[in-house]
Amino acid sequence: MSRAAGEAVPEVTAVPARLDGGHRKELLRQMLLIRRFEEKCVELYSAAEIRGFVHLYIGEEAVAVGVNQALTPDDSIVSTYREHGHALVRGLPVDSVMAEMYGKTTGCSRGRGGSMHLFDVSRRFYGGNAIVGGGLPLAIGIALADRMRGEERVTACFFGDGAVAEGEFHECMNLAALWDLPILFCCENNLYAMGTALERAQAQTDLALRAGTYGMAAWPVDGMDVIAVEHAARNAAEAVRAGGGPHFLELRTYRFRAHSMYDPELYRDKAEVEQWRRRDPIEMLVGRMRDAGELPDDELAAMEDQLAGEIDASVAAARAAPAEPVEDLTKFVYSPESS
Amino acid sequence: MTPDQARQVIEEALAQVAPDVDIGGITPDTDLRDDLGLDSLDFLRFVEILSGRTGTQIAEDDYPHLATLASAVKWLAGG
Amino acid sequence: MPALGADMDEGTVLEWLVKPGDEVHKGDVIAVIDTAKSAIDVESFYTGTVEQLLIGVGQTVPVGTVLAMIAEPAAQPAAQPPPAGPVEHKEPERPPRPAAPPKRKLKRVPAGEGHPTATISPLIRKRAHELGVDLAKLRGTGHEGTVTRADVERAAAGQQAAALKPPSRAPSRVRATPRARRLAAELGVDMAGLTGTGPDGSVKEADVRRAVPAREAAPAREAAPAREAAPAREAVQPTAASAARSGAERAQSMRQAIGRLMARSKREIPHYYVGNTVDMTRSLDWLHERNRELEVSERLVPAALLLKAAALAARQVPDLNGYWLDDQFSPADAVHLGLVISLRGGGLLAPAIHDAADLRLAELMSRMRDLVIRARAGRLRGSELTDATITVTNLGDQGVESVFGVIYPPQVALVGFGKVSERPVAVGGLIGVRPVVVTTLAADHRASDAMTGARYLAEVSDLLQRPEEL
Amino acid sequence: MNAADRVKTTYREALRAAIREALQRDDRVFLMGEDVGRYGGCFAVSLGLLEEFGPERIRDTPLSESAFVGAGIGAAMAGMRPIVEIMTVNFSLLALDQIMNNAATLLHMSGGQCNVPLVIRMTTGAGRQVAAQHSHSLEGWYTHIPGIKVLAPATLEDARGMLWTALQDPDPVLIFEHGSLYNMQGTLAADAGAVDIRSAKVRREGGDVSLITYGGTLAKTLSAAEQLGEEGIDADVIDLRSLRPLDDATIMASVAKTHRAVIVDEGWRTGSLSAEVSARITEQAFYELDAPVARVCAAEVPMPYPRHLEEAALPQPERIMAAAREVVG
Repeated sequence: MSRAAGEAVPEVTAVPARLDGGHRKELLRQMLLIRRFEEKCVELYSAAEIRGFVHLYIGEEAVAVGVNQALTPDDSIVSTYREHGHALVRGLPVDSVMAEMYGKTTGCSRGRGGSMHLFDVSRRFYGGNAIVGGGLPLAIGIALADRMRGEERVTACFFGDGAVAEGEFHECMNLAALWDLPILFCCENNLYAMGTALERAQAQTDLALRAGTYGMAAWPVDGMDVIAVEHAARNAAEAVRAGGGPHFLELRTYRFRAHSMYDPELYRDKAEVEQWRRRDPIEMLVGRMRDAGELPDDELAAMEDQLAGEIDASVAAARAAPAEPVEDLTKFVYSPESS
Repeated sequence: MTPDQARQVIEEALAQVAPDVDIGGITPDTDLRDDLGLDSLDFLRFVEILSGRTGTQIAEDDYPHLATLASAVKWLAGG
Repeated sequence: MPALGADMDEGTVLEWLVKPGDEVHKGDVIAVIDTAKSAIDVESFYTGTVEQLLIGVGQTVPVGTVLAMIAEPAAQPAAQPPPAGPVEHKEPERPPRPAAPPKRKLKRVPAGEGHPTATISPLIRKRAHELGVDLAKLRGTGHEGTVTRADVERAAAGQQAAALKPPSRAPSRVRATPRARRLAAELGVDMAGLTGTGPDGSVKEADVRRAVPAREAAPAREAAPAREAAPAREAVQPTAASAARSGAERAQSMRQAIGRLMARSKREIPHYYVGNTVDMTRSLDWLHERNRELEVSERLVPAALLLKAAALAARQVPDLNGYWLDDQFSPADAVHLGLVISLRGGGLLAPAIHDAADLRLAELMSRMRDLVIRARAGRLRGSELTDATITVTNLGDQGVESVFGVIYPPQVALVGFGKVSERPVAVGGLIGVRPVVVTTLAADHRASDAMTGARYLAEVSDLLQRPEEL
Repeated sequence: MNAADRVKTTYREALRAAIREALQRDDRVFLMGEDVGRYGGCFAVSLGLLEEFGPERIRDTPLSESAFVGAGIGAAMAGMRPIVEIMTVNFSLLALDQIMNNAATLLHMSGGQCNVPLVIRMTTGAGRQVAAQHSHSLEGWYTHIPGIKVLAPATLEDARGMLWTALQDPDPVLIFEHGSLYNMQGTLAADAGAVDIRSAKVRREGGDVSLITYGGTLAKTLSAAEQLGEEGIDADVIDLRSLRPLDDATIMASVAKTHRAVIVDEGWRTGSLSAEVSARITEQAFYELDAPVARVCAAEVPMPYPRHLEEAALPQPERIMAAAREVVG
């Protein structure tokens, strides 16, 4: 389904969203899991228990949760360094992600990768990547492998608006469209590449329109509304899985906290942040569910307690978990059975 | 030589021999050898500097006069 | 003080937004902290009432410092109000920064003096074993006393290599390739006399082979590259190179280096101890008399006599003067007397006075003074730190009567001198008061027996009765 | 045609035979690169493969080195055995981020989960007056990176045999083919097949000096050795074959035999592979040396266009012989 450049991109509503309450409760639980996990990370980082660079997803939860609903266990995910949300909803155990933040051997990458390099090949979660745009070619390759083996699988590739400025973005969009690859590009447009606002980096800021010029279906989506995200993701994923070629979702969202852990945030003013906070994806869903009488307060409180307990347990486990013995320093540079 | 001059010469000599010692903190009856940790070589150098500065011959028998700051000042000034 | 970034070590409190008594909730911004990057709002991770602000505005404190105390809400009996800011629990011990291990100073090639070690390489020890030659009785003719394959072969063939005088320490360093240097050592060729045909007259393999007299110089082609067995001898102290680090750091790493060496010594060396009280009357009287006419700068201290006696006695009792290596005792030819010097900031060094037994007292005295000054200024040469063949520790000035020390591996003996003290002594049946010094010896029972140790102390005592001969 | 028979062939044909054999034996294998399909390969290595194996397994790519090298890595992660051809080492700089930060690092970052069984082939070296931007010899850079292996086939046997062994390796392997070798003619055993990719080889026995080299400079080194032989200098010629990991044992055994070493490397002298080999010789065979280690490298200049200047810049037999005479002295 190619699209002439410049033609306005309609919001797609073909496939109806699932409207039952139980499903929405699960969406809420997943978003709360991400948020509480990352709030605990802030606390632990301030206490210098976890170190390095930690990039928070708070505010963008609807994107990870919504897109993930459209994927099956056979699909693959390639993410970026802002990946806690993607990993947790994909099913990486909270303990294994927290242990990785502590650099312990029980971490999902044995403590070797840290916050920016979470891996779980058993769940086809092909990790974070700290090079902006660095993951896109990998996703192309995975989709190519699926296509060559006739697998009806989708590779979801997450990246930010910053990656759009990298040459690799252009190369990969072209290659995906040229080779008709089963890949779902998920551009998390949170309006800022670290300290550079979108309009100060891109001549054309309508990224969905940009994607369309590569001859692939491209839709803008309200990245703060988890129901809208799920709806768009389902439509795109089904099309990709059915051989409709690559699809591109521009998920318009916003991060409530700094680029990484703490930065002066001089690049945006507090009023803008407040304005976006009024469309907090979690509070919007809670409001909608309360109006529909689907969310008694005690149930929400129970959900919060369960999550807090799970997260605190993961911290205790991570603290107690063993560190990698120094003798293993050079392991995993080459494979043991390599010639 | 006035007592003040004597004290000044002694303190300079001590500073040279034991650079890390807080010269100001020395009280008149501090035992220069034990309290400042001067071993026999340090003490010999201390005597050497003093006799060089004051031009007086200091025999081994006079060493006891140099036991403390007060006695040393008295002996040098009185000498 | 929260860690607000990967590269932040400390922060400054710019502003407190709360005061004691205020209610705060988890997530409230309670302070503004200034970091290298910028001012950042800091939130509280706790709900409760502010009890006390510990760090005032304008103060700069390291990450992890407790900034304020918040009492938890009354509902929970607050055993100890958790402070605001970072979680108040034991600061995760950052592993103490590993002090740089003292650089292992290889005796073999100290900078500037490329001559091989005075010890014996395993290859030659094996050869000696094959030929049934007793290395202990062999004088090495290689550079600086190294025992060479030729020495072993000659000894085995019965002729004693009388002809070749052991080369004195080569005045300047001979420019030779490593290959030539090793071959010369093995073939017992003294390179000092050779004119090299290599670049700038440097000595090459061919030059060495040409210099080997009479014998058919079949170039022995070794198949495998035989690495020279360099008996790594641990220098007592990190070299001056570590001087650049802060004083405290250096003292701490020096303490660790000494600790490791002493622990190894105690672990590996079966020490035995002997002691002896020496009458110092003759020596002190002689010394006092001698110093009377001398300028201050030429005067001697009693320690000079003790050291000279210790050195001469070591020459008389060679079993205590040398090294324990590869499960064998190798006697040293010269007596390089190690002198334990305590540094002002703590820690100690035991540099060697080379050929102490051959020095006149005045010379020994000036060597001592020079060594102490340079040790305390950190300007000792590498060889001085590792050449000692027997060490003396003199705690007389520190006012103790006797000291039984710990041997510095790989040496096999440590001599101890206490202070000169007046003691009632029976002389010819009559009680008299005499100045005495307690001399001690700690020795390695693998290399010698207490009987040898006793003979040594007796020798020291005897020498001190004839000070004029020292 | 029994085993003893030998077949006349060229380095290029040996490479093609290796690729064809891999495609036939393992359906996970596919070739991807610029103009490898319809054009038949920039150096005609893959001529005829598109017709035999089809566009799915002989994939022409747009000029997007980072994307298609990254795609090769991704496909390898997902279980394929891709052969990615980067036209020349000069254009590999555009894919260095994917090679370094992904291919070489994924296994470690993922705590051992992500293997990258990928082979990347690229042409290297100078000598055809193609001037500064097309004449680089940067193998030394890649040998700096832990996590990948680096090979330099200099003979027909290695051109024919290294690829299959490299494809079995679970970690990324880079194969550098010197541009001057493609037309090299010679004979090859009819049943020639996979060879080991771990050891160096002594290409000529000698006892007076070790000439250590690889890839495009092996031929020049061997001709220098022949002429030195006539002057009574017996040269031991070592072909490194594996540039990472280096086969220290073979190098040191030769130096222990000859006590003199000359390293010939087309890279620029500063920070080159020859610098690493020289450092290892002084670390491991210091007491065998009867002369300083000598190196014959490219002049430190962007490759000039004129033939006489290019020849002056590159290692040549005359310079190798001069260095040998110097160390033998």
